[in-house]
Amino acid sequence: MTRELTLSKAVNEAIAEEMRRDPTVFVIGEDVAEAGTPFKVLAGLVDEFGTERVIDTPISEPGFTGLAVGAAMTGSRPIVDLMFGDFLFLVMDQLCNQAAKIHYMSGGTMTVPMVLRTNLGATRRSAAQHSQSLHALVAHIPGLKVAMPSSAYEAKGLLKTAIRDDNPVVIFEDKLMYQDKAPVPEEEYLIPFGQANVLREGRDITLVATSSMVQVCSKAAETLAAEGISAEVIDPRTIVPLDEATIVASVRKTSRALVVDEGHQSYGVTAEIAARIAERAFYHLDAPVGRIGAMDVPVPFSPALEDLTVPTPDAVADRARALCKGGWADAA
Amino acid sequence: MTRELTLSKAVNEAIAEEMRRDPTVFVIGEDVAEAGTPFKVLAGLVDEFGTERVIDTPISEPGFTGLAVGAAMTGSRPIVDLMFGDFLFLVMDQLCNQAAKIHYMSGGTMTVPMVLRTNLGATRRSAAQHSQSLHALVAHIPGLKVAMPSSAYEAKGLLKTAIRDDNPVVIFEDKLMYQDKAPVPEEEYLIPFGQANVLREGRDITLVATSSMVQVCSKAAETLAAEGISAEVIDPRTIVPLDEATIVASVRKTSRALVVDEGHQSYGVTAEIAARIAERAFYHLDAPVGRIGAMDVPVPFSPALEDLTVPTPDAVADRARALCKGGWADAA
Amino acid sequence: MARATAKTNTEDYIRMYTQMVRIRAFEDNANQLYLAAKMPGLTHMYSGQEAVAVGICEALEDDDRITSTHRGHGHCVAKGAEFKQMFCELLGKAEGYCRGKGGSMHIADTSHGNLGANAIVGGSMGIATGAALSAKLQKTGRIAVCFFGDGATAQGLWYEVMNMAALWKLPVIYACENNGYSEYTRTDEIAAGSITARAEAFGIESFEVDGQDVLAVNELARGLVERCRKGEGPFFVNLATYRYHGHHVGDINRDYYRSKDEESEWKQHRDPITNFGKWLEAQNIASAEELVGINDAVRREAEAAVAHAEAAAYPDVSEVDMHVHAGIPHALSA
Amino acid sequence: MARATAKTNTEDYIRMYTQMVRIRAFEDNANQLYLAAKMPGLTHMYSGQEAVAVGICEALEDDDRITSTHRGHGHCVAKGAEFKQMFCELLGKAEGYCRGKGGSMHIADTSHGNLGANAIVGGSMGIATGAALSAKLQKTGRIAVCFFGDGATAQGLWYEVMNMAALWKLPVIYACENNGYSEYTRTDEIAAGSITARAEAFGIESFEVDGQDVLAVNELARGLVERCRKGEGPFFVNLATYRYHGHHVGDINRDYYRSKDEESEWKQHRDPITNFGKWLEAQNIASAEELVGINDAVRREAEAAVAHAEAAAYPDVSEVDMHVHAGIPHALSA
Ligand SMILES: Cc1ncc(C[n+]2csc(CCOP(=O)(O)OP(=O)(O)O)c2C)c(N)n1
Ligand SMILES: Cc1ncc(C[n+]2csc(CCOP(=O)(O)OP(=O)(O)O)c2C)c(N)n1
Ligand SMILES: [Mg+2]
Ligand SMILES: [Mg+2]
Repeated sequence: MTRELTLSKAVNEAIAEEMRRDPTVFVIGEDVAEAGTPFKVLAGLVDEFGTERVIDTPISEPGFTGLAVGAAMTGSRPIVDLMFGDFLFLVMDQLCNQAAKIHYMSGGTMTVPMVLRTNLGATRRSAAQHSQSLHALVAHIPGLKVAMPSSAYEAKGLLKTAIRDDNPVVIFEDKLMYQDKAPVPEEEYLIPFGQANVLREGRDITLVATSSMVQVCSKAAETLAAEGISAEVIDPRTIVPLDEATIVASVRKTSRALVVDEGHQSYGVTAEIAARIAERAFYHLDAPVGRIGAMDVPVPFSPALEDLTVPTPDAVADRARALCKGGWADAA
Repeated sequence: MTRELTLSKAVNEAIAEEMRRDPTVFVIGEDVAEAGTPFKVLAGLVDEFGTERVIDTPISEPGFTGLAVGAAMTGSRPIVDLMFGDFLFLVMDQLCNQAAKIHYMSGGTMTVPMVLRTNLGATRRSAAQHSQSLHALVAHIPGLKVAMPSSAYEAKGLLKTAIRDDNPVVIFEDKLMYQDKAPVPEEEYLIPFGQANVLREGRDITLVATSSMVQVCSKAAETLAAEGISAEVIDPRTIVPLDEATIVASVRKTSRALVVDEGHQSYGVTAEIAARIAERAFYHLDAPVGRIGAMDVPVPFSPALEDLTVPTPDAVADRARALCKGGWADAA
Repeated sequence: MARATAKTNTEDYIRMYTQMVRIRAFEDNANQLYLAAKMPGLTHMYSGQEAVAVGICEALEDDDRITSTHRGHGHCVAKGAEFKQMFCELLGKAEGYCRGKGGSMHIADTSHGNLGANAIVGGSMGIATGAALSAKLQKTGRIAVCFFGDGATAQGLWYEVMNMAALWKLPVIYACENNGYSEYTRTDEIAAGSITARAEAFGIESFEVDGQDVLAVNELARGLVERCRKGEGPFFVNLATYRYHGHHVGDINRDYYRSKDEESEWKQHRDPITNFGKWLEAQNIASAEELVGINDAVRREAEAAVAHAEAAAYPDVSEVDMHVHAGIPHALSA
Repeated sequence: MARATAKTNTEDYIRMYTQMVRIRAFEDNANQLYLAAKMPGLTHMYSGQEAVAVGICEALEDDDRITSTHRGHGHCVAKGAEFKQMFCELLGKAEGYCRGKGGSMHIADTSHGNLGANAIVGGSMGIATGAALSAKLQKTGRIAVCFFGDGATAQGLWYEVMNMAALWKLPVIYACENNGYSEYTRTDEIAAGSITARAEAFGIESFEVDGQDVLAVNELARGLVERCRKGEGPFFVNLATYRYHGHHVGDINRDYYRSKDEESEWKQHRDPITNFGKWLEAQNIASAEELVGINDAVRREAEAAVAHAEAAAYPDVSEVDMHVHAGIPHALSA
């Protein structure tokens, strides 16, 4: 049985199901209980699980992330709610110096099974400190896993997997998609990490897209299809671990690739994926690997500017078209 | 007139000269005054400039970095001493949410002319929390500049430029090179940002190397030369801004490239540089762009393991050889 | 004390009253713009807390520095900003104080020493303290005031910077606008012990004051500002106040965390503007008509500024990559 | 009090004495290994502070949790670790507690509840508090002790976690080993006000105790541990102590920040082992010969462990990418 659920509700269900299944799972963060977070994603959880397992904290992101690390090391499975992805900068020490390294530093004697749920995405007119997509930073740190759901279905399945994983997992929800609906089965399901999803098969070009960019690329693929360009769309689902095999196999087939991600372009996720494709599909490429990230500027408040900074379906289609038609030569 | 100076002394001179020139420059950090830092890099500065301008702080990295941001916004030019690069995780909010964005968010009405001096580099047996090379993280954040000196000469010239820059600059010194000597002119000089240094010209392959990896690649180039492989070695000097033009021009000439950096390989600096080369020199490449970063593992303490995690001259030479001789085909 | 010297300070009192009215008017208009879907994004109303910003900023010189918060319009007005550039900023227009790049949560006005609102709770505590350090090092004689909310006292950064401010006797005043709430939670549920005692534990002289009484706030602030300039800082002030609206403009149904009774109690009996107006009348400093005259003038000023801002131009698309780096006109072509 | 009950606790006393001697012996050997260039990296000696670790850990159950610091060998020994695995870890050998991956600054011994040393000053404050939260949520009855230095109180994290510990009455004891120095700086030059008052400001019951007096420490700790288990925590304890060596083993010329006189004053008159030994003799709990016997046995144990560790094997190179992720045998082939 499948119903349509919003991404917000899918996340809520994933947490509720896992909390029912496993009494060591708890939620911790700011205004997660009665308020159910500003996005209302957690609405109602406190009614079922009480304030002992849905814990409102002071405005102390490093502090409660640190508590989660310690709790995870000692028999609990905390889910940290970090209200905005931009606040990652506040918790980097606890996440990257502590959580990410403890299993390794202890020679495997300790584990840190925690989930840090946060979000990404611009164009909400929230300006430079509430609009960032910072997943590249945590993807660079060994010991973390990084999941990037692209729909309600993905969000539920990936989050459940994250909660059961014995490692620290950072999961980025697209805050602009919280109200977007998608079919979600009533039956339980998990989505394994490290297995990309081929959303659409194609022959001419591979579009690799994360999170918010999956919809953008799917739209672009439709536009392109109408023009006779057949694009394959791949969602890696997790960027750590990354399903390089599926991506590379696709590009060897299509011989062209464009990587699209909402993080800043420079030193971001598109670079890693493009570099791997360019290396491993070198023989097969008919055009350079294209990439489109967010503009390398802080996110501006003004709507007149903000919309320019993120990849759009038109920009993706334009670039894909150029790559397919040889217009890429200007790149050289 | 040129003498030999250690990198440590070159840094010390750069700061002393700029403090003499500009009374608004000051140094702030832990044990920077009488102790002159644990690495003794700042030894003697307090004698000349006093504790008002060489300021010992409590162990409060976020706090004193925040103070530096505020001081920089109001007429001072602080140089923050961050004892280990690993502590960047503690100051990310002040550096990336505040310092990096203030000029932009204020529409250009405020500037943050501060320098954050820190370090990188493993193999000191300092384990996972004192050995990281985290420059990729700050390179991803628009608004910062990122300098990576590769010798005493570079360290002095780049640091002086950093201190005079009106933007927040993060400069990474290789802590293993503090006692390494190089010729440094007595006369004043600056090294402009965004202009790569071609250390060695070559025909067969371009080695792009940052910081600690410049020596590694130079050694590899010598080995290769003895075998008849002519390698060009390029040090970008600053990774933001990045002198893409010089790098791309070199690869178009040599038709092969290997990018080497001591940060973790995945989602790191090698990815960005490799992706740009693969795109802009696509037509000219005779082999895929290779890259070698540090292993994607937390840095282990044991000497038996730690040495395996960083790129070595042998590893670079092996890979370059393979790229030149077509052995790269196994990559596919 | 302040009351005793009342008659001699007519001009000051009228300016304080006017500034409080200006903040209220600014917020009422901003709220309307938001409800009419003319304002993009997210905004937090300062209404109810006017006596804090005005009482303190009226004790400062124009070139003293302040840092502000996500609830920052009040500080901006109180420190001397113009309505036009403020509304332009809120609407993302090129004439805004930050050319539309900052918006409500990052509005800054360097022409009057406002180093900016901050969307990271507690995020400006280092900046304010650093401005004080700069003032001390460069011997400018300036002081810095760091405004923040009760909820922000949970951020570790505050303790780090208080320690340094106390050690180095920096000319900074930490002003905690204690409105009782952090978003949708009563702050006493998330703050253990005593906030004032926390500052005192660092050896910082601390004060608690009624944040609805602009004269009390101003008198305390004037004394502390003077002492700060003499090198006797830092200080901490805990100001009891109240926000009239929801946490942000969209926070309408808030019964689950805050009662209507409580809200109307504050609005009816503790409104800083009403009460100060009554006092001005009782002291014969201003007549009821004069106050109405002020209110009307402010209302007209605000309406004109809104109209101006609505008609004003957005920044040109070419501005998107300007101001990334000082000294580089356009980042992406650099 | 403790002294009154002395005769009935002979076993406890002898164990406390032995554990302090074991820590001292461990450090003396570690120091020698370092000076002989046999130990890689960087290490910080616990010598002088033994009464703190032992006094507190002897009040704990084996499955209670502690978190430790960069100066962590003492905590590790006191919580029950074996010399062999410890020396192996310090030398980066595969038999070490962390298979050589952690080293001195990250040594952890989960078999006795030691959640690990930490090379980030203050870095384990969240972990300890989280372990207490876990204990409370899972109703295990365990408590957690967070060891840290006086210098670490400058980290904002401490204030954040104290606030939560106090609000939620978590079973955690914050034990500040106040040895007067942070690296090469007197802590009173970088700590304003009162460290104890800072904890008290969060409503946390706080204590100051002579950290050189193992009985005083142990008595206080036993009381607080019991109260923690009853849900009366958290607590803060400020323990006055002293480190005998430099900040780290290479910190030899330290006259510029600490006088030789001060060092010898502590070593001669306030040594926790000597003084406790004298007391044991005075109380007829142990004779001088018995104490010498203990010392000798410990010395032999340490030497044997060092010899074992020196001969032990390094981890196989294939271990380099093990333990990056739990459940993935080798990260790089994943
Ligand atoms: C670091 C950080 N955490 C959380 C938030 C979300 N947030 C915005 S305002 C706020 C409450 C702040 O409360 P307080 O400091 O009392 O200020 P008030 O809103 O009452 O004026 C929160 C949690 C944020 N913006 N920054
Ligand atoms: C976050 C961080 N900042 C700085 C350091 C460098 N450092 C190591 S130990 C130390 C001093 C710690 O002093 P204290 O907490 O009193 O402990 P003690 O060394 O006296 O035992 C410093 C500054 C560090 N390891 N971590
Ligand atoms: Mg508040
Ligand atoms: Mg100390």
